Parts: sequence; C-alpha cells; structure tokens
Amino acid sequence: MQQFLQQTINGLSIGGVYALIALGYTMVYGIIKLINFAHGDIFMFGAYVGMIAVMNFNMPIYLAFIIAMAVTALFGVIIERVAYKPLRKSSRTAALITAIGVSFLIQNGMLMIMGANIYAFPQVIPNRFFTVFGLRLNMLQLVIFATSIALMIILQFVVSKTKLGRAMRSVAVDKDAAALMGVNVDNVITITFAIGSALAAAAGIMVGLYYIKVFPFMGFTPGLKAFVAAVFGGIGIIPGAMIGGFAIGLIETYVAGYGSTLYKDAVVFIILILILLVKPSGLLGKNVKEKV
Amino acid sequence: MSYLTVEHLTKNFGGLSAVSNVSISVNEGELVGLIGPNGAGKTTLFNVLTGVYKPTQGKVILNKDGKSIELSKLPPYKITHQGVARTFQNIRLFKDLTVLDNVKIAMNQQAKYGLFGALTRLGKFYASEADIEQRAHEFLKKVNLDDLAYDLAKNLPYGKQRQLEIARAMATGAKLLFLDEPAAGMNPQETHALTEFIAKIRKEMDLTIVLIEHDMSLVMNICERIFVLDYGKLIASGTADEVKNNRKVIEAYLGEEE
Amino acid sequence: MKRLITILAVMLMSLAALTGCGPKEAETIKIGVNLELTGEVSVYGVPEKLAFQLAVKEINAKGGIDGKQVELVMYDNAYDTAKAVENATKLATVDNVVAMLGSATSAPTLAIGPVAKQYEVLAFTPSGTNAKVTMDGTAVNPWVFRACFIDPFQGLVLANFASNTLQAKKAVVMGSSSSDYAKDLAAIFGEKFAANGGEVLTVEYYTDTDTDFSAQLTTIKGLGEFDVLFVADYAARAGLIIGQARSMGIDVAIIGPDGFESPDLNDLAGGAANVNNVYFSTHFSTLSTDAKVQNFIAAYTAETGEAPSALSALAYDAAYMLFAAIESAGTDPVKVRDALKATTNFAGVTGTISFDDLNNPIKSAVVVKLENGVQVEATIVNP
Amino acid sequence: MKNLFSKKNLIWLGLLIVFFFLVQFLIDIRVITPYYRTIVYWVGIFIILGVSLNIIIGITGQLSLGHAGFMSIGAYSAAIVMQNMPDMTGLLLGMLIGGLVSILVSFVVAIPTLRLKGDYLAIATLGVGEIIRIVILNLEITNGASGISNIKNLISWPLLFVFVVLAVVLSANFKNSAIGRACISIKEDEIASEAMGIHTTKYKVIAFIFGAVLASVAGSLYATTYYVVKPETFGIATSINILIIVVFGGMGSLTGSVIATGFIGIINMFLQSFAEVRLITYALVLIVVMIFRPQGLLGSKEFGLDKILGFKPPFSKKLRKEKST
Repeated sequence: MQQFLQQTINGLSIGGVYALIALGYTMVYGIIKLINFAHGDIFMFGAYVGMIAVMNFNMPIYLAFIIAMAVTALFGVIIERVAYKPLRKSSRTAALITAIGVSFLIQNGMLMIMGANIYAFPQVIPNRFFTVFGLRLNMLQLVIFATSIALMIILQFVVSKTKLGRAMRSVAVDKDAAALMGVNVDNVITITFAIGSALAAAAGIMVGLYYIKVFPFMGFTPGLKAFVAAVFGGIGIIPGAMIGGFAIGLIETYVAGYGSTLYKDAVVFIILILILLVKPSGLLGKNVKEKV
Repeated sequence: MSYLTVEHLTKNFGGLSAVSNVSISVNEGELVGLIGPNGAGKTTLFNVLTGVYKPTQGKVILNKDGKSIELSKLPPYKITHQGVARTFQNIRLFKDLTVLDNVKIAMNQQAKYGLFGALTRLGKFYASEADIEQRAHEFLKKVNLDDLAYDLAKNLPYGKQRQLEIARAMATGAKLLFLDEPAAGMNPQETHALTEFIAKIRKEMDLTIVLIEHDMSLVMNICERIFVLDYGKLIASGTADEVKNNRKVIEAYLGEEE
Repeated sequence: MKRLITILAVMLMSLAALTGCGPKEAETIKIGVNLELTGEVSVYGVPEKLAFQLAVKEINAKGGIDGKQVELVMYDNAYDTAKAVENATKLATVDNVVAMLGSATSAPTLAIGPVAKQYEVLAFTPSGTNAKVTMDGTAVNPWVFRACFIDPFQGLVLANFASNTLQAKKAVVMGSSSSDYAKDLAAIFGEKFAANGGEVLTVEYYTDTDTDFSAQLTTIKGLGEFDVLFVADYAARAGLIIGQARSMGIDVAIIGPDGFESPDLNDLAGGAANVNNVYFSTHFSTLSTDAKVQNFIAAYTAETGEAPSALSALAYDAAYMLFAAIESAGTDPVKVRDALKATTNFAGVTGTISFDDLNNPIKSAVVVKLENGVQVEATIVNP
Repeated sequence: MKNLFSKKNLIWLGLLIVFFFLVQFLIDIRVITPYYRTIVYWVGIFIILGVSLNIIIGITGQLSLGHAGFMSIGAYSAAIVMQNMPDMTGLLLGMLIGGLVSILVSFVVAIPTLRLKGDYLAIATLGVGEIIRIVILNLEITNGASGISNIKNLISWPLLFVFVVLAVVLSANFKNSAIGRACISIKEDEIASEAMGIHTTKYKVIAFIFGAVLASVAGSLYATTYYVVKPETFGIATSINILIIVVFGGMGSLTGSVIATGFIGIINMFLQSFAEVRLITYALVLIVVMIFRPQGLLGSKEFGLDKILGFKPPFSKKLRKEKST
C-alpha cells in the first residue's frame, strides 16, 4: 500500500509535467485547430534559454523564468507568423506537415548551435525532502504539481472570464465571423501562441530543475505524451489537459511499477488509439459531427 | 405500397429534435418537393434518408422489385447501391478531377474486376475500363456535358457544377434522387434551365425525385406534391395550390398573425 | 519541366566528372573517419572526432609519418547504418584511404564490417563494444579491430569487483531496454555474480528517452535490503539514476561500466554531494601518474576546453596504434592491417595493448571510486 | 490497342530495358563506382517507400506517420529468415513472410484507425509505428536492441531494378483503376464519395494494406543491402524522411515521388560533408514546400509519355487542357 501511494506520487509528478506541456498544446488546438507538433521543441527551447540565463548570465531563477518565458513567447510568435500563418487557409494536413517540419528544424537547429551534449541544469533551488507517513516527497515535485494546477486555473479564468478570452473563444468558433465582429483575429492567434509558448518555457525550466538533463531532443517524447494527454482529456479543453496529464503520468508509472517497463510507452500509444476510437473528443469533450 | 415510405421518423441531436415523427410516402415516378423555413430540418431529413445519420426512431423503407428494403439500417454507400442517390446543399464535387472522372467514380460499381485485375491488368480489366469510359461519355452526352468531359470540375461555371452534381448522382444508376437545393445561388435564367433539365432527365430516365428548394417558382412549377416541414414536424402536404393556401404554412413562413 | 531536366543533366554530368578522378599518387596519408557526428548519438562520436584530430595534429607537428602528413577524411553516419555503409564504401573506393577509424557505437560498426572486408580496408572502432563487431558470422572478420574491451569483459570485471572487493551478496540491476550495451552487461554481470555466490534480486529496465526513474526505484526499494546497485548505462541516464536513488534514500554502493565516465555525471546526479560510494570500471583513470596519460589530459583539455572522457582516450589510442602500424608497414591497406594485427604491448593511455585472435585488445580494466564526485581511488582489476 | 501490349506499354517496356542495360553497362565499366552503387540502392529502396506512402497519403488522402513500422516488418522478416538461409531463396521467403505479416498487422491497425480523420489519424499512425518499434525492441526473435547483424548482402542492380519497377508499375496500375479512382474520390471528398456508393472504409483499408506491403518489401531489400537491422532505424525520423519524399514530389504523383527520391539521393551525396546542414535543409524544404507549393514538385500530375508522344489520354487523369487554376 505504501508503495502504491509512493508510485501515485511519482505518477502525479510526471503527470504535472505532461499537464504543463499539454496546456499549451490544447490552447493552440482549441483556437486554430492546429496540432502544433513543434510544441515539445518549444518546451526544449525554453529549457535552454532558462539554463543559459542561469548558467551564463548568473541570473536568479525567478528572473530566468521571466526571461525564458518572454524569449520563448517571442519565439513561438515568430514561428506562428512565419510558418503557420501562411497556411491558415490550407488543409489541416498541410499545416500538420509544416508543424512536423518546424519541429525538426528546431531540434536540428538547436543541435547545430548547442551540440548534442547533454547539459545539466544548474541546481539553484536546493531540493529538499520530506517524509510524510513514510512517503518521500520532494520540494520540486510539489512545486511542479502546484504550478500546473495554478496555471490551469489562471488560464481557465482568462479564457472564460476576460475580454481576451471572449475574443479567443469567438476566433475558435468562427474566424471570419469574429473578424466581422471587430476581433483582431491575427492578434488573438499571436497572443495564444505567446501564452502557449511561455507556458512551455515555464515547463521547460521546471523540468530542467527537476530532471536536470537538458538536450536538443528532450522535447520530443514528453511532447508526444503531452499531446496524448491533451487528447485524453479532450483537446481544446483546458481542465481536460490537466486531467489528461495526470492520468497519463499515473498510467505510465503504474505500468512501469507493476507491469513491464518495456511496454510503458506502447501502453501510452495504445491508450491514445483507444481514446480516439471510443471517444475522439476526449474525456471532457463533446462529440461534433462534420456538417453535411 | 408506395415506393418510398418514411414511418414516424425522429432524429434528435442531444436534447434537440431536428426531425420529429415525420411520415411521408413517395410513389414511383413522382417529383415531390420538400419546403420549409430555415432550420426546419429539411437537410437533416435528407441526411437520415441517405444514411449519413441514423434515425433516433422510425424507419425508412424502399419498395423495389416487390421487395421492401429498410434503408435506415444501411450505411450510405449501400443505400446508393439500392438505387438511391443525392446531391448536396453546398456542392460536393470531386473538384480537382475532371468531369469525366466524376462520372466514372459514380459508375465504379460497374467495374468487373477486383484488386488482382487492377494490379495485373489481366482478365476483364481493359474491356471493363473501356466499357466504363464509353458509358461515361454516353452519359455525359445525354446531359449535355460531354464537351466539358476533360475539364476540371472546379473550373466549370456554377450552373454547370450543379448540373454535373445531379448527373453524377444519376450515374450511380439511381432511380430515386434526393436533390438538396439544386437551384441555390442561381439567377432566374439558370434556374429556368435547371427546371427544364430536371424535367427532361426525369422523363428520359424514369426517375423519382425528392427535392428541397427555397425557390418557390421552381417548386410550384414542377413538383407534383409538396411536403412542408416546420420545427422538424410535417405541417402540411398536397399539391402546390393546396399547400399555398394552407394556414399553417402561411403562419410558418410569415409568422403567426392575429 | 525543362528546367528540371537541365538540373538533373548538370548533376549527372558533375557526377561523371567526379568519377573521372582516379587515385592519384598520395602526397598525404589519408585515413578515413566514419562517425556519428549528428543526431542524438553524436555525444559519443564527437569526443572521438576531437581525439582523432588531436592525434593527427600532434603527429603532423612532429613531421607526420615517414615524412608524409596525415589527413583525415571524415564523414558523418548519423548513427544510420545505411549512411555508415555508404560512407565506408566511399572511403574505401573513392577516397582510397589507408584505413578507416570508427564508428563510435556498435550498430554502425556492424554495418561497416562487411564493407571493410569486401574492399579490404581495415576498420578500427575505438569503442564499439558489442562482441559481434569483430565477427563475421562465427569466424573473426580479419578487417575489423577495436580498441576497447568488450561488454562481456566489463560485466565480468564488475561482478568480480562487487563480490570480492565490495563483499556484496545481493545486487539489483538497472539498464536501458533500448541499448544492447546495457542488455549485454546486465546479462554477463548476472551470470558471473551468481557464479560468485551472489543473488540478483531484479533487473529493472527503462528506455533511453526516460528521465524519471522513480517508478523503478520505488519498486526496487520495495524489495528489501540489498548491497549493490548496478546501473548498466551511460552517464546521461546513470547520473539521473544516481541522483534520484540517493534522493529516495537508496544509499548502497552504485557500480557501473565505462559509460559512467563523463564530466556531466555529477551535475546530472544533482550535485557532487550525491555522488558518493559510486564505482565504475573504465579504460583509464585520470589519477594515473603515467606521463603519457597526464600529457594526453593536458593536451586534450587545452585543445577542446573539456576534460577527456574514456571515449576520447580510446579514440586517441586507436589513432596512435594505427599511426604505428602505418609507420611500420607503409600505406598499403593490406600490410597496414597485418601490422596492426601484430601490435604487441602498445603503450597507450588506456593501458598496454595487444590483440587477441578475435581482434579484441588484451588489457586490464580499472575500477575507479568516486567520493563527492571526485575520483579518489583506482584499482586495476583483471577478470 | 487497349490491352497489355499497347503501343504505349511497349514504348515504356523498351525504355526500361534500355535504361536497365545502360546502368548495368555503366556499372560494368565502373563509371558507376561501388560508392555510387550504394547511392543507387538507397534511391531504389526509397522510391518503393515513397511510392507506397504516396498511395496512402497522396492518393487516398490518409496521412500516415508510421510507415517505417511496416518497413521494419519486412526488414526483420528477411533478416530472421536469412539467418538460417543466407541466399536468394531466403531473401524471397523473408520478403514473402514480411508481406504476409504486414498484411495482417496493417489490417488489424487499419480497421479501427482509418475511421479517424486527418490529424487524428496522423497521430494514431505515429503511435502505431512506435508500438511496432517497441514490440520489435522487446522481442526475443528480433534480438531486441542489438538488432540483427551480419545479414547476407544480396542486393544487386538487377534485383533492385526488378522490385522497383514492379512496385512502381503495380502502384500506377492501382492508381489508374476503379480502385484508384475510388481512393482518389475519398481524398477529394469522403462524404460525397460515400454518397456515390463507394465503401470508403474498404478502399482506405485496401490502400493502407497495399502501401504497407510495398513498404515491407522495401524493408527486406534494406536488410540485405545494409547488413544490419536495428530498431532505431525504423523510428519516426525514417517515417518523416519518407513523408518528405512524398511531399516534395507531389501528393498523388507517383512519378513525382520517383523523381524526388532521385533528387534527394543526389542532394544527400553532395551534402555528405555538411551533415548538420542536411537535416536543417530537409526541415526547411518541408516547411517551404508546404507554404509555397503545397502540391509539391509535380502536384498530382504524372510525368508521362502521353504528353511527350502526343497520345490520347487513356484515362482522363491526364488533362487535355488546363484552364486557369
């Protein structure tokens, strides 16, 4: 039982990471129906920026967070303007292929600039442990968990209660109609990418702090799993990303802990396929049929 | 038994009833119209009749060659195999293919070879392909589109696209056609030409036609019977004159008057 | 369309022009290099590239070999076997190199082997540890050599070290399921440790892309007491495992293979304070007082700005062994192969090296102890 | 005229024979050196992969990102059989087994996943590719992470030529048949296609299986060309490399894929020394092509003899005239 609880804690802390990345995925998908395949790589980019800020410029960690989120937001906006915007009218397949291209470009660009070396993120926050009822908890785990929930609540508030959120929702429903109603569609999409990318950067730094390892391909697998998480919870739905993230984290940990680690990733993909088949709109989603 | 029988058909979306308890029958060779204000459930009814949606309740039965077939249990392609075809409100041609290919695809069932024949080109492949090609051309001649056979569907003028869509539906070998707003977006001349076209093909090919239309001149001109839907319910049926003078219909179109 | 045809025609013509150049009288000694320089695996290829370049720079500064300058012809195989075959074919038939160095990992080297045999140009891998690398089916491939000891050897060394020096009775093994390195090591270690009278409680696998090992470590912790944790992996993951194990309160001795050796190990473990009671087997120790070793460390650090790893040391030795063979045999690839094969007691930075019948080096291993992330003790272990 | 020995078919046949002997001659006189031969082999194998993926993506419109998974089935089948039968019989037997396993796997995969649309399908197939890779990584018979090495090298220009021609001709026949038309109509408009009486699921599954089998054959050739098969070779990166061929050559254009593969093979050769640039170039190509020429090099058109020799189009795929687009 103790072990089960410990595994649950382990699962929730990985899940928090997936949830953080999934939030960005889901926001972008919710607004422009694009699977931003490069989102995991934007997360990687954010981790690098944060690391360089701390390591080379000796910034305090909170400043590194702010800088990394700002730079990565800008990076996300540039990607959107250069690569995705020209394709807004094209098929979704074309947009997805472009996103794959962008993902490869960021990975290999980073590889060229920083090399394949694995960097260790400076451990600027001393990682403390607590033992509660015989369970070992650690500070960063709690921070990741709390941050992901806090960000989810803030985002949900922004989208459902603010003027910006209203504009976002209107763009999500019908871009042309939103434009007619005086919403600046381009700006809304830009802001969406900026927020999504900034979230990814925050996730990148937290992962850097917790898991230490920073390298050009670090975004690929978590990115894929976060995508699965977003689909699981209902892509486009902010609380769904959260629930999906934690669910995938837990499932993965239980499979690794009690089943076979070897098939851990396979199980995640099987879940993805099952979800897509049984309820493609995800746990919290509503089914929408194509209009004939 | 009439040719097409719709029995107590209901289609709900979530809590919303788009079509409720509609019963209709259409006789062989008839041309009937389906009218009603926007959102009355006409297209939904078409979608249920052609298998795109499954009905929540009720049945759709086709009587063909003395057999009755329950269409509401079949997927769309099998309904088409029963000689029932349709057009769409917003034209759905295979835009990047030629006019000829659009028709050939509709004739696909007539191919007399399978995967093996297709890959090796042995057996009946060449004969069957030549046959389909020839028939497609013949068919296009019949509907006056043969001179455009090698044009891309998307490059056709609007009126011709509508015409091609009807022709393509017929090319499946259909005897029962559902036309969803065939005259939408047309000017009076085009509508007139279309009216003549529908009348002509119907006679030449022994078709039964059900059409949705907003253009009353077209409906009143050529439809022998008219059904009126409002809020998903059938509120009237009969000849053009009968419907025109029905109080419920006037209310539905003009709003309730005291 | 016309433009396309023109472009294709031009390319074909330039292709033909390229083939026109036959082998010229060599003014320099060309040595081929076929390494993983891009992609994820370039972490292993790049240090070897740097070591090769260092060795060539040194030998050329001393006037080259027999008065001829040494030139490296370097191609990237990106850890892709198809590219490795293409590169090897090009080096052997177009560049007409005297010998080929590389690749750093086993898989591309396994693909290079048959090409080396077909065109009779030797391939020398500094660090391809898979036992099959120098084999051609069940017989030896006479054209493939390596500078490192093979996986089974390290497994034996570590099992003996655990049983004899650490007096361990119960062991737990962790390794990556996507690496043959880990699988081979884990298997041999398990056999030998059991033969020594110990017991392996479990073998926990994970994948190369994992960064969170808490699930496996929690399972391990649930198994009860054990004496040693064997992590059969490279520093990229071993560092994380050390850190996460220590933070979960697993404080038994952690042992590992040569892959542990990396300047990043301490950082990845979350700080040098976590790297206590850690041992790993390796090819050379920076603690060595041998002047050769110290010179190499100084030169490499000056040249690249980084401390050398075991991979760069092995590559450095491979380069010098090859130079020695060329010096004694000239530039005929077949004679060079024979000369390399005949290498006896070559004094390199990774030990004194001769080749056995299977073209594997005969040398002893070093087991290094880390306290607070620093090498404090080096024991030479023979299996 | 409309039969197997039509004038057009005979001209094609003649051209192929001439091409075959020309290349063979160039190999014999060593103008095509062993190194260029390895490039030719790469191009041949990837032509089969490109064409087979084009059937699924370009013709049927189903974006699949797991193609390398099916390639690995063929590669491993050949490798495993050739462990015990290191000769041509072994290769062909391995190819056959690989094909059968691919049919089985692709069928099991296709039935549920092809119900999905667009980007969901893409992600699901990506998942399938990864699952295949993970299974291979953990099986005993595939030798896990080490993969299988020391595979007998049996590749030769005649062998490669036969399979490439076979794959391309079969694919072209597939495309220019009632089945191909059904597939194209699904890509154009699935709902209209269904309304025309086309059993869309069936045709999607057929196209998917056909593509998977060809990929598996290419995989078998890969195994016998490169001595070693290992799980990483068949990851997402390879699937995307094949996708680049399809996108670059033109979705729906088989000849486009053939030309694109040749082109990429030559570019690869010239960028040999600029390895880092190569991957970045590919990524850029993908993005730039999608933005400026989403239909690829040839679009959905084929590079054929009809235009050159002035034949009447046998099927109306070829346009007599093209109006403003």
